[in-house]
Amino acid sequence: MKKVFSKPKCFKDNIMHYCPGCGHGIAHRLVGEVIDELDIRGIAIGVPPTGCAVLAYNYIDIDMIEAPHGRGPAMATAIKRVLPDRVVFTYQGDGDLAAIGIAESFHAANRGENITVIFINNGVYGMTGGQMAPTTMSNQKTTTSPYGRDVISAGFPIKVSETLAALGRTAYVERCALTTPAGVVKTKKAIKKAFRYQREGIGYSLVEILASCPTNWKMTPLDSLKWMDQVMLKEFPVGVLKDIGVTEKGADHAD
Amino acid sequence: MKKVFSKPKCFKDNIMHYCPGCGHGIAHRLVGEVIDELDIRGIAIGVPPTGCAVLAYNYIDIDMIEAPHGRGPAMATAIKRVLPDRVVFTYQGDGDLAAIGIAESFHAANRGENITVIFINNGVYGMTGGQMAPTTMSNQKTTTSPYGRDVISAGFPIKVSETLAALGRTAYVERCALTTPAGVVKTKKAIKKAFRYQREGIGYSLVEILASCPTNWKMTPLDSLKWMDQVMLKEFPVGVLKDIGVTEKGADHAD
Amino acid sequence: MLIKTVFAGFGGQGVLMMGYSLAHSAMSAGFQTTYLPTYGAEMRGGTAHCTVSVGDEEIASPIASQPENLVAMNEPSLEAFQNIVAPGGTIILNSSIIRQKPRRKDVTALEIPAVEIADQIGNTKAANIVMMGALVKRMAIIPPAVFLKSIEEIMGGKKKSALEMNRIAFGRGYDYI
Amino acid sequence: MLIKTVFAGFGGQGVLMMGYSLAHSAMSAGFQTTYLPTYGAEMRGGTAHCTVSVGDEEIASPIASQPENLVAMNEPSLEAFQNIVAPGGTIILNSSIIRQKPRRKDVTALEIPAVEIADQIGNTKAANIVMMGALVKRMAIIPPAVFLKSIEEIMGGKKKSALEMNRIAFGRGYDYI
Amino acid sequence: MNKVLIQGNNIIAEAAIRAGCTFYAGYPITPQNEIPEYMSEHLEKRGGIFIQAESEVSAINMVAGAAAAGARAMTSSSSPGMSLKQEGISSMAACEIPALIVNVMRGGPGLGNIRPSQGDYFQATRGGGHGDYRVIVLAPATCQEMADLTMDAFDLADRYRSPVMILADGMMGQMMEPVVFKEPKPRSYDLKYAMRGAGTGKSKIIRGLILDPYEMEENNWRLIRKYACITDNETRWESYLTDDANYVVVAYGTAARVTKGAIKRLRAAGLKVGLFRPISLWPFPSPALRSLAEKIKSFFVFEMSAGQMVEDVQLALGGAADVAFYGRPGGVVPTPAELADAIIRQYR
Amino acid sequence: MNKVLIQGNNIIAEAAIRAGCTFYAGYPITPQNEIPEYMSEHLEKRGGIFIQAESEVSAINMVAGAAAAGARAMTSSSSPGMSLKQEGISSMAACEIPALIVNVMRGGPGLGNIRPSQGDYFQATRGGGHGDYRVIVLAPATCQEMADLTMDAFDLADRYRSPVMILADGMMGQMMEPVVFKEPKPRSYDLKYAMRGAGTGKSKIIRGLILDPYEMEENNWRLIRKYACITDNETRWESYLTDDANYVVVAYGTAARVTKGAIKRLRAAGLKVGLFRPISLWPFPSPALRSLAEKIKSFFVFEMSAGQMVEDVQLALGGAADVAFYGRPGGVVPTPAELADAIIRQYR
Amino acid sequence: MKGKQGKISIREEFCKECHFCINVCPQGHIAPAATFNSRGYRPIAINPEGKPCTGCGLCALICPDIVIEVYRE
Amino acid sequence: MKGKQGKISIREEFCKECHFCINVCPQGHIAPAATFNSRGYRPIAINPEGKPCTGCGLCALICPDIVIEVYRE
Ligand SMILES: Cc1ncc(C[n+]2csc(CCOP(=O)(O)OP(=O)(O)O)c2C)c(N)n1
Ligand SMILES: Cc1ncc(C[n+]2csc(CCOP(=O)(O)OP(=O)(O)O)c2C)c(N)n1
Ligand code: SF4
Ligand code: SF4
Ligand code: SF4
Ligand code: SF4
Ligand code: SF4
Ligand code: SF4
Ligand SMILES: [Mg+2]
Ligand SMILES: [Mg+2]
Repeated sequence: MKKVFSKPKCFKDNIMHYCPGCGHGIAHRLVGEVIDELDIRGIAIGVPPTGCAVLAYNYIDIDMIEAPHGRGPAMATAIKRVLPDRVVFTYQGDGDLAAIGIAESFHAANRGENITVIFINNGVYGMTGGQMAPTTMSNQKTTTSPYGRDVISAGFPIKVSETLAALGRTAYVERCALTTPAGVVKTKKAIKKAFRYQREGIGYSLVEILASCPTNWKMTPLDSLKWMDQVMLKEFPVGVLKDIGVTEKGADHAD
Repeated sequence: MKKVFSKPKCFKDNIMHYCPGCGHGIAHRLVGEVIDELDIRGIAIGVPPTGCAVLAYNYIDIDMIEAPHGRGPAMATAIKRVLPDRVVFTYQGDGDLAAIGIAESFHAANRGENITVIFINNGVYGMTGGQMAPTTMSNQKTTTSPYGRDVISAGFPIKVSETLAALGRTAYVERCALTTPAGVVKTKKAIKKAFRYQREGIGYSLVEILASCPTNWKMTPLDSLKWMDQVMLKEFPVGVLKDIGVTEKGADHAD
Repeated sequence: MLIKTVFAGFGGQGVLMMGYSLAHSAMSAGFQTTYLPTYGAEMRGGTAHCTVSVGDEEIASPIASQPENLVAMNEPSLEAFQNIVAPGGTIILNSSIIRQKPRRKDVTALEIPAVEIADQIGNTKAANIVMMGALVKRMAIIPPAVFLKSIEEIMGGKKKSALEMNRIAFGRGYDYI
Repeated sequence: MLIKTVFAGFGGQGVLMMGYSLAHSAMSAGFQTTYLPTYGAEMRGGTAHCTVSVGDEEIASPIASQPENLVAMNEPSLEAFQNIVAPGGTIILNSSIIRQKPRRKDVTALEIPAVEIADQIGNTKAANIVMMGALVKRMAIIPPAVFLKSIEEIMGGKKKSALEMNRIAFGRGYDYI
Repeated sequence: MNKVLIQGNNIIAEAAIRAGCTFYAGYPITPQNEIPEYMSEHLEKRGGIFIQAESEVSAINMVAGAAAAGARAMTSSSSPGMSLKQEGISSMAACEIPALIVNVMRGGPGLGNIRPSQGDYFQATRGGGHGDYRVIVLAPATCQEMADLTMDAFDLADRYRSPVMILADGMMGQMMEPVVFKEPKPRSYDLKYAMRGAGTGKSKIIRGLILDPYEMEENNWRLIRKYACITDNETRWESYLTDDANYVVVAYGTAARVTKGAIKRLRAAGLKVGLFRPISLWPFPSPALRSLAEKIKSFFVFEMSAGQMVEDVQLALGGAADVAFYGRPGGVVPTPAELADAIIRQYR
Repeated sequence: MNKVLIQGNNIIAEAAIRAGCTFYAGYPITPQNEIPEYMSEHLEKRGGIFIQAESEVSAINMVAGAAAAGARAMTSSSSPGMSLKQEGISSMAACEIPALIVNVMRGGPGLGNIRPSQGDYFQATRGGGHGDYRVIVLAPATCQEMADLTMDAFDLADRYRSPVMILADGMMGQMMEPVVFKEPKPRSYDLKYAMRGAGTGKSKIIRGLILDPYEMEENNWRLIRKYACITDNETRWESYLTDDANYVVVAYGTAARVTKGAIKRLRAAGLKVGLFRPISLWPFPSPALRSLAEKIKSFFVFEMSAGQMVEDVQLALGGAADVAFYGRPGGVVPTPAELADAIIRQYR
Repeated sequence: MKGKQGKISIREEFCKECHFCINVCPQGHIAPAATFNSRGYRPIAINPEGKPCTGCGLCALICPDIVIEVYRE
Repeated sequence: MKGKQGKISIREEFCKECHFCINVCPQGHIAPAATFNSRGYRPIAINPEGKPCTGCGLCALICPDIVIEVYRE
């Protein structure tokens, strides 16, 4: 029988440090698979965040530079401008992108930098122990919202993708979820499209990926998938929020 | 004959330091008139920006605390939470609010802080000598866009009001322009409504005021009013972007 | 007198709870004590550990350079810490999970099949309390009653049955050695 | 030899241009020179001023503590700076705008109706060049030709007529005293 | 006076609430997360305001706003986050806004790690922000001091209308020791500077902007005089076994704890070593150290850094005694034995 | 070799472009606006990239990214903006990313004013950011030095893979003097650390995160050794009329210019005064200063601040000579006459 | 406000010569003064050729520097 | 993939016992192992009671830790 599935070629052989059932593991693998399939390992430059994924370079074997918390888009902007023919992406958590990094995210998107943002939304600050994130669900209990997120004082969960999709120069924004094998496949397609758009110069792309954080949700991995399905996806509906590629240059030949 | 128009009671008697034809002068006066009319001089707390209006406290005779560049909404958030029965407002330029301060502005709005933001949009960094602002028109020449704002590298002018109006907990967002006496009257109404909403606890309000900066636009005062009318208002249409007050508590009794 | 004990295992084995209960009971028993947990990313996936110092005078460093005791809940923990145990010290290991034997020959190794024991009494999660039973007996400075009192305080509002369960688990461990 | 000159007026009177042209021509004439403008908010609305130092050896501070010359374009400027002028120094003032006379009696005051003169030659904006004519003559260390050459360089691509206009304005100022 | 066994970070939060802190704004960062977490659970219940800010930059400015409005306010962070607060701290010092700022230091520079470190001494004592200013910096070495100094910090902040910093490290923040919370001083300070609306009276202005340089200079000298007064009155230190000592180790915080352990060993080995422990890092207890130098000629500075406080020691001693240095940067806490060896190597 | 009369800020920008700077990111702030303005007009025309960042925080991280990608990159700001860059600078030092950072200082603390000041000396030389790190700091005193040191800064940044700072002030940034631009050194450094995509080779990682404290410590010591090597090789200073001097003023940048004026007056009045002008503030030229102390016993430190460099002078002299201080904080530039008087008051 | 009678008073020192008021006055009641104020600006003055002031207040509304006080019957 | 034949190989040491795979396997082909791996997790193993593997790959798709390699005819 032939091997139909195994570790991406561009992956190192380390056991990932993520918790059992953590969405980062799947997201990493998908980025790796897309890098393999587009054969861009040699020209890909990744900017991992300050967050649980800070060690992404231990797994994906490409050039990577760590960004101070939230500043990935500023770094990626500069790297891409200096090296326009490389594929430059940030990989950011929701705290990193939507809280401390919202200014850099908002302005890189508004400038329409030709970069790709892989946005892992798990609704909490994972690395630091599950504090409330801008994306935390209303009434969700976290270590800094022990009585549940009070929307009156903390506001509603922020829909970054909607905000950025509304900006003039963003090209492609899609929200996906890693709850089912089908969702995983969709997510991979989105990442692939985003990278392809970047190579084709279509412009700024962001793929928001709803991902599990069983540890900080204080759930079993399986329960966390259920919870995502029942709660998180209601607040953050998956789907394409913007895609100028389909029209422009008819570039949407996502397989 | 009786005096029908003169300096607001809450104004000091200093000659304002603004350039001839500067929009800040009118905006200051309107804030003063509203403070007089709502009789809130004693409970108003203003947070002037780092910008040409940094010296607002030399003209409006109320408690004021200067904010580091862009941080007004963070300060106002805290002041209002500590003193919920005061009327707390920030007065911010477009560089202050939309560039360095976009994170504080975005998050204070998303939390739905019950504060008022007076947002003076003159499309440039006035105080520092007319550099490009996030709100600078496409192709507009400034001291840091000497060949005109290149939207390909700097993006389109940012419509902050639209972005913040889209957030769940903002209550009232209106854009006005100080180009004609009628516009001045409209602007005053908007400021008055914003302050009234705050007092009624309806929530976060922002009044964007398109204002002239003849000095940095390198125009005569009169030409700058023309330019606003012909160019700026096309990009930034005036009008109410959001108003939950009219429905909620039918609070819109703006005179 | 200064006794340092390192507790180590993977997240979810209640390692930090073991340490806290020892420090708390030491305080109740009138000793000086410090408790130092691991914190941050390391707890994720990997192994968690904490150090408890119990002494009768001011404790300088809460860190265990040469702990008298090691309580190891899984193999990586045994690997990581067995070498730093003081000569003549004690390694109490969770033999349900740890198949290998300690390399150190100059220490006493007590193998407690904690998971099996806990399973027997119908609560796998109580394996850490079983281990505490063995440790408290071995240390022989904290009265079992004081320790159980601390557990109660710590668990606060927990319902009787749970407390009873701990009492039993502790007893099993205590009697096992 | 070290001569410091302060130029002051309100924004739009070409004050900084006056200073720059002096410094530039001083450089061309082979002197050491520094130019220090006011900058930032102060220029707004209020008065602008700049200081030019011309000397034959290294210039320590570009700031004018006791300038030999003051070129005052409006009353606030005269107010602001007349007191710091060195005894025996010179105040050249734009008498078209400045109605009062300098308080200082120990300095030479040269009143130039610069705006009127400029108006006469049909270019109010050239008032500052008129003043430069008077200053350069008074300083008597920079050849008029060198100064006019500098003006040309500074204005770069400006069309002949404009240059000619300056030539005339400079001449009027030069001949006025 | 009942003892409780709680963690350093929680102690700071609890002590702050007891001291009347009614406003906390902060942003998560290890190893100080338990402070915001504790505040989120307890502060509002006890009448205060908790805000998880969108960033450290926002947090420090929220604290400035709350304190300017008259509240006892605080923020906390760790090294990278503290760097982001520097503009705000400089601004608060300029505006003379009293507040508590906690830095639970971790290994740096950059992202570094989350282990205990003392690499931010320069930043804390020399003003990581711009301009001539100082903040009072207190360095606890025990959980009991975490409680006591937190309460004192609020009092000092009010007394001098100045930001006050607690400079701890990951170990102090994470460890537990039994503590007893003392009764805090009541807040008995004139708050007439506070922004609370002008009422019918004169309006108040809080600002750091002073465009005229001579006015600004006057204001700076006024601040400098305030700092001088703080220097005269607020230095704190502990001397431990220095009376009969031939050598004195200078160390603060966690490093001082380790030193006590080393001293036990060294004295057992017959080496007469003592400890001088600065508790106030700014103002640095120079006079006390200087007077020690009358009989002690060898000082040994130990820091969990590559050497920062050692400069203050040298400045204090001004050549009056020789100064050796042992540093462990990057998040390493050496054992008492390691330190003892280093000291022996130095003096044998 | 033709002389041009241009302004200090423009000189920095022009010199940078000539030195091969191909990336600039910055945010407006007085008194350095002419740098981004000049860059926006000239850099792209000459093949580089100009970005007006949304903030100083973003700007410093853009520069880090561009430099990590192999470009000669720079940013510039003034005091408050520099405070916001501290996390980024600490991170760049940790990641060993070479770049030029310009601080055109203004009056502080806080918003302060836009007048020339030297209040950020501590921040520049002690690492306003967190952790043990240093950046090379160069302080020009003439427009010619603004040009020369800017070019040298890029070379030093590459040689030591470190951020390098030009510490100027509002007067240096705003004044004009005739300058001649020298031929810059060609960039002849190994850039194999640069992030340019792994190609078919090994992938590269640039990071400051080192979770294991012992590894982190090792890395820190490696950096410290690098700093030691810089200290041995890169100190710069000027001695002016010190040979026959009884008193030596220590001053840098604008303060040193004023001092030269004062010295002329003092010598005219028969007082033999000289000037020691540190050009590299870090590394501080301690050995040179120390050796001066063999014959000169009275040093007079003058800063446009309340006293910051004076600590480095004291540390360098270690009690070998006495040190007087004269400071003018808050944006004041005293006249040579004022300074001369202060010196006379001190020594008559 | 047809036929209404009004008048304005001018705080010359505050005027910065932007001419917003002149531009909006329906009566052509205001015009640049002949002389400068001490800050170097030519303030406004009543325009001898203008029609009488109606006290409509438009000039005051648009004036950035609160130069004009308006009176009306 | 009806009737298709497949098989999987398991990298026990990588498995973290999240059971995502068990949850999605249409064949019930996988189950928790009886023993722990050295990192303290019970990895997955082939389920003796399960139906044969079809090589559909669903388990591998959802596995966060790249534990499973899938083979198919
Ligand atoms: C300036 C700064 N502030 C705070 C932190 C602490 N910190 C590290 S990761 C993180 C947030 C992680 O949450 P998120 O971005 O959602 O990523 P996740 O771990 O959930 O994937 C924080 C607050 C830091 N390292 N630096
Ligand atoms: C941290 C910081 N960065 C930059 C500056 C410089 N600065 C002062 S005001 C200003 C922007 C002013 O523009 P805007 O906010 O639009 O206000 P305006 O003057 O146009 O009314 C800038 C960049 C500063 N003071 N502090
Ligand atoms: S904490 Fe959450 S996000 Fe971080 S590794 Fe664990 S599960 Fe994943
Ligand atoms: S610069 Fe522009 S904004 Fe500032 S005062 Fe002048 S006109 Fe107004
Ligand atoms: S009030 Fe009306 S009529 Fe009178 S001057 Fe003003 S604008 Fe003209
Ligand atoms: S609008 Fe006001 S400032 Fe402008 S010209 Fe008229 S009176 Fe003067
Ligand atoms: S490949 Fe399909 S059938 Fe085989 S084990 Fe995986 S999920 Fe089950
Ligand atoms: S999904 Fe992967 S990690 Fe989870 S249990 Fe299955 S094999 Fe193990
Ligand atoms: Mg997250
Ligand atoms: Mg503006």
